[in-house]
Amino acid sequence: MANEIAIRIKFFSGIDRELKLENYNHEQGLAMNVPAGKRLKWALRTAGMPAFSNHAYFRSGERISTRAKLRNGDEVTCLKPSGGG
Amino acid sequence: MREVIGSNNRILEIDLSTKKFTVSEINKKDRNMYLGGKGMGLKLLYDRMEPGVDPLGEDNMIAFTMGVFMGSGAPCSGRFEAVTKSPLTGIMTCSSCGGPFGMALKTTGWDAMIIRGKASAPVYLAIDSKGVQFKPAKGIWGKDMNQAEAALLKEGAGALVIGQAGENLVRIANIRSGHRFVGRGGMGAVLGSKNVKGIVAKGGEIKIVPAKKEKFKKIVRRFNKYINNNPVTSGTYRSFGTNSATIACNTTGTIPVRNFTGGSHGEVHKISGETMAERFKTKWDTCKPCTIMCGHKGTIAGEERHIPEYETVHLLGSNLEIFDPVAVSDFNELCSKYGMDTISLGGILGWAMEATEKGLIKTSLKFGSTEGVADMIRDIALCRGIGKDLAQGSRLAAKKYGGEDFAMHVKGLELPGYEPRGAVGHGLGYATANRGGCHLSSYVISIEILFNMANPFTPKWKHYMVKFMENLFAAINSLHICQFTAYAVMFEPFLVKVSPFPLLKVLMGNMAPLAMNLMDVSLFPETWHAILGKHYIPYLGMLKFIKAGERVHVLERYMNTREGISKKDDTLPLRLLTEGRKCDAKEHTVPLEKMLKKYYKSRGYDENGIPKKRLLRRLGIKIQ
Amino acid sequence: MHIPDHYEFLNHSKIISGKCALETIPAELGGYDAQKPLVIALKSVVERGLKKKFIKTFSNSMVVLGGIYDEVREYAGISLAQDAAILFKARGCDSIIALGCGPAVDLAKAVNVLVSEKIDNLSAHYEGAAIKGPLKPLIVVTAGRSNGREAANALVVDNRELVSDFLCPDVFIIDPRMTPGSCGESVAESGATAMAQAFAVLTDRGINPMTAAVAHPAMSYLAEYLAKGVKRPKNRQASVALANASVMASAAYSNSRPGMANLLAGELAEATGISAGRFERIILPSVIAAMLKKKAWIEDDLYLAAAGIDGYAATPAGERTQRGLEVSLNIVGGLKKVLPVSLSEMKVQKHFLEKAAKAAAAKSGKRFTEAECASVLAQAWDAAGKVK
Amino acid sequence: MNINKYPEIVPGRKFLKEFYVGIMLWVVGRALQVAAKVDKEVKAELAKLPNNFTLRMMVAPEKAFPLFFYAKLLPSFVTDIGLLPYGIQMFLHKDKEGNIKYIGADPKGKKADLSVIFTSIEAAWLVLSFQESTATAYMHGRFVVEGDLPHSLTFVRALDIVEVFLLPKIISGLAVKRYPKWSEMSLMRKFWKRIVIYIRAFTIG
Repeated sequence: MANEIAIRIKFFSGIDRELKLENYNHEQGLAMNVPAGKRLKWALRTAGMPAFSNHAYFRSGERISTRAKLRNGDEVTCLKPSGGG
Repeated sequence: MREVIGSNNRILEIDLSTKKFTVSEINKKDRNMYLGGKGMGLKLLYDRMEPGVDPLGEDNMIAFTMGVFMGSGAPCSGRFEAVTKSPLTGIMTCSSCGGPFGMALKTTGWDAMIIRGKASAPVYLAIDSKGVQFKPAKGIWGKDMNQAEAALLKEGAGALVIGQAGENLVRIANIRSGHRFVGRGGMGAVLGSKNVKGIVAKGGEIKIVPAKKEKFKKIVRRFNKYINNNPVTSGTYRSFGTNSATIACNTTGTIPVRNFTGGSHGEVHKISGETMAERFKTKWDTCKPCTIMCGHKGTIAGEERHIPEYETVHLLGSNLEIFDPVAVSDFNELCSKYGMDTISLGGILGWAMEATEKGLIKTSLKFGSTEGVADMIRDIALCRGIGKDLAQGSRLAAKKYGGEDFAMHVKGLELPGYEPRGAVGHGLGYATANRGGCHLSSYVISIEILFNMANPFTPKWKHYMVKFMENLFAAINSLHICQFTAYAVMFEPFLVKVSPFPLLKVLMGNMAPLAMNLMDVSLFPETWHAILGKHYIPYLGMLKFIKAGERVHVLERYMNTREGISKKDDTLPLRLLTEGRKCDAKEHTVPLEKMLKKYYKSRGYDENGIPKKRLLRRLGIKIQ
Repeated sequence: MHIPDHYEFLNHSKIISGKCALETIPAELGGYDAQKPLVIALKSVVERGLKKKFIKTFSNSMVVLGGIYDEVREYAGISLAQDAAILFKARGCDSIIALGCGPAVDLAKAVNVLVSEKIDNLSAHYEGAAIKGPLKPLIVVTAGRSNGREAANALVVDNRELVSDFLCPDVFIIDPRMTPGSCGESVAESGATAMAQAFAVLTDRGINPMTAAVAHPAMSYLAEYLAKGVKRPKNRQASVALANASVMASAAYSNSRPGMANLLAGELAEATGISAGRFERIILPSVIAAMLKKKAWIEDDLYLAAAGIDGYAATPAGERTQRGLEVSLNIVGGLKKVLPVSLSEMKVQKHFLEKAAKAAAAKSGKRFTEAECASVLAQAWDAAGKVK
Repeated sequence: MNINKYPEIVPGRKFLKEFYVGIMLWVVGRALQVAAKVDKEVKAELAKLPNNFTLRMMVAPEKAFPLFFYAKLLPSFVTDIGLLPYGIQMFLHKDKEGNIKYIGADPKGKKADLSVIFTSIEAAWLVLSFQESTATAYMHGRFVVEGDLPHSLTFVRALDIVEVFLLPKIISGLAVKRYPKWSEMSLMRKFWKRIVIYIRAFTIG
């Protein structure tokens, strides 16, 4: 399809383990092709994530919500909220 | 075993110069006003210590205080507080530690211990319920922490030791108990200056029983439920430790890179908690008792080691542009052997690297290279060569060699691993923290970045967040319970749990006082009341608890102002206030002046940052 | 007058003071064959809005400003100097103007060394390498708080001193548009520094005719204008007088030996991080009180400079030393309302005093002992040197 | 480091002052020319100057704005006259016969024997708006003299007399070193010469 954009989703905080992704590489992340105009929620559901509310999503240093529209070449970081110490 | 209901209330005061000790009691009024732990330690020193004494002199005192929670079986309560005048900053410093010594001292029958004077020859102190024995430390003086602790633990259940760094009066030396440390502010040097190599408490002589047993049990159950439900305390901390925040902070540009010139780096995932957990096959190794389980150990380079914490990883790793977890762990091990604070050490090494780059000093250190770092750590601990000057802390080193503009410290205490240009409220927290550049005084970055409840770049309401969290954390550190439980207690109660996140965000961003005061932290005071057998009045009890926290914080501030602290010291390193970073397009800096003014006003300080008399009177602090 | 066996005096700078002094900069630059200066400005001066006035004075001249580097705050560090040097090279500048006193001048001197010697940092010079030849022309426009080192043949960057006769600024511009202070406090601090320096020069046993001649008007100006300048920091006349006093005191002092007040204040400032001017204000009265008590002999010049010829002539020769000290005490006392008067009020930690006394005595070259220093500090602790 | 944060600054011009100073130089030049013809004292003073002598008064810098791009954009006849590329100047020439003549503001092809150079436009403004007398101004370094100093003193003395002629006492009192007494200069002579010089300066020269 012509209107397809390439995005990359990186999972941290053990989300990749929960999703049971095979051969997952932290550096590369999960490359996906999604139809243009879709939102992050759609992409995550396609990747197999059951629930979204407890996670945080970042796109180039900015926090986004699952309703954010995806753009071509986006790199979305997905992690669980955490504290340092 | 003797049973004690509530709390011992006994203070052991040790004078090393005369080798005598006295026993006194914590009076009830002080207990109600200052709770215990940090508050009690400060109050005891406030009554006993003159301002202006030399931190490494005979007149300085160091207090170890246990809270009410210790020994009662409350969750995450295995922590005690050490309070003294810091040789690194020249002002009061309080440090919390989760080692076994606290429990040992408490179950020996002491709630607090104050050490003053100076022993004529190296000694170690053996404490039992009757008092203290001064034993010559011939065999262990000069030994590293591992050996010294092993030797002392033969005589009791918990020990405090200093390493060679403490003996050599390195101003960033720490005190160790188990694999936990009384880290910041150079307390090891204070013990070293008193010729005390270690303190060992017999332990197991008494048993603490909560006064209202049934109620206490109920509360503990609720407490544990909160902790186990919270995604932070039960999820990420439990699986990856404190280092789990690395990726989140890197993504938002809040980790220190290259002596705080950058906020994120492409290779940080190599030292993140996730990577370490996978690579080193980690398992739990925590304070006792603990429900959160953030401490981990694993197999690194063929031996079992403690996994470096977040701050260690970032100050000794990304701040030096070293992204090799094994190297970071090596440095960490060296620190725990010689007894030095990893945060301050990282700050000093970062300064040294930049100073070398700028031609101010001559060392073999270089950003991004592990070469010479281990040797330099040894040199600092043993005060050899230029290490002798670096051992004075980055402030004094910069005074001697220059480079004060890139010495990353506040009031002399080196900054921890959060870069405030990505979270300005956290920057205000650094500037106003009583002991110097400290992230635990108020942890606003959790609101700004980790839970994303406020815009990290605006100064809006940040003064209030800082104030509220400072009060809360001062109170928590006086109970004394692990600060991480605050996540669970703040976010798990019903009201917060059911509110939709966007609503919370709007509330926090625009009406922070309302949002923060609606937060229900009553679990803390309820537990405290149940242990001591006091009647707890809902809500009012919580307000009283927060006010006690405010009292502790303001008392510490007031003690510091007597040592000369004022607005001029409530600042950040120049770099954070003036230079923009390459990693953010808008080149943010910290708008400190704006926030500071509002902060002083909301705190009740005058425009110079000195607590007003009215405030001290309101809080019941006696003006000396 | 006493003739020393041997003395040296170096003051390279031309001083242009008065109305429209700023407008002479293009002509002065022309004298050095320079057309494109880099301006190194104090942030505080720029924030006070003096930048616009400063730029305006260059209108209708051939001079193009290569850039105004206004990142200088309280601290002069090598990183700022390196940045400014990059700017200097990128713009093809050929001279430097320091706009403001204190750190701006130090930094300008450092940049001058970097660009003239074509080096990256000063490490070689810290280790003893000499500056080889004349540097680029350096013009200082005095404004803001002085640290008393502007006219000296030294620079202090990163708390390290570098001494070379080439480091003297070429021209000092004292213009009434630039000199008015922002607040009484900063005027008082520079005044206290100048006072301590002039006092040190005039009471030094190694005084020579040139230092005396230069310190004399500095002391006279301070006696007349310090109180006025502190009360009304925006007063042009007083501010010009004080700026002159500052430059002259600094020139004389750099050819003289430091006094006890300077040494002790320097040590305490280093230990606490508070500016030396404040400590000088506190310690100077105690030093004077100690001298009065000891009935130390000093040259009459002090009294002549401070009280003027009428008072001098009316006083019997034997009392002039005594009266000179008393008048100096009064001059410092004029700063009572703006600066703290005792070390305890400043909340200096007591254990610093001992170390400061020791270090100062060591640096004095056996002119005063540790006990003397300690007793002066003890007096300064609770402001025993009361003003009459 | 981002050097664009500290832009290069090309200072502006003070057009009003420039205009005023230009006019004043013209007036001074023309008035000297006329006074040398009509007044004995000035004539005697200027006679001390050697013949074939050129005097220049100008405001530094000599080349006004060669760096400025707009000088190149202007039509060539403007720059040829020397108005723009050269600073504000005035030339007086004493020819072989001893006649003083104002010869314009264009320095092209002229060699000055004596230059009086104001260090800046502000200095010229101070002197020519009579805020500082010539003597004070020289003390304050408002102008420098290139050439023979005695000749410049001659010139200054002549200038002082001319100023007395041209200006009312209240103003010229500020400008000259000492205002002449009645015995030195009668009222009759002063007012008559004032009228003559003004008329001739603006008309036939």
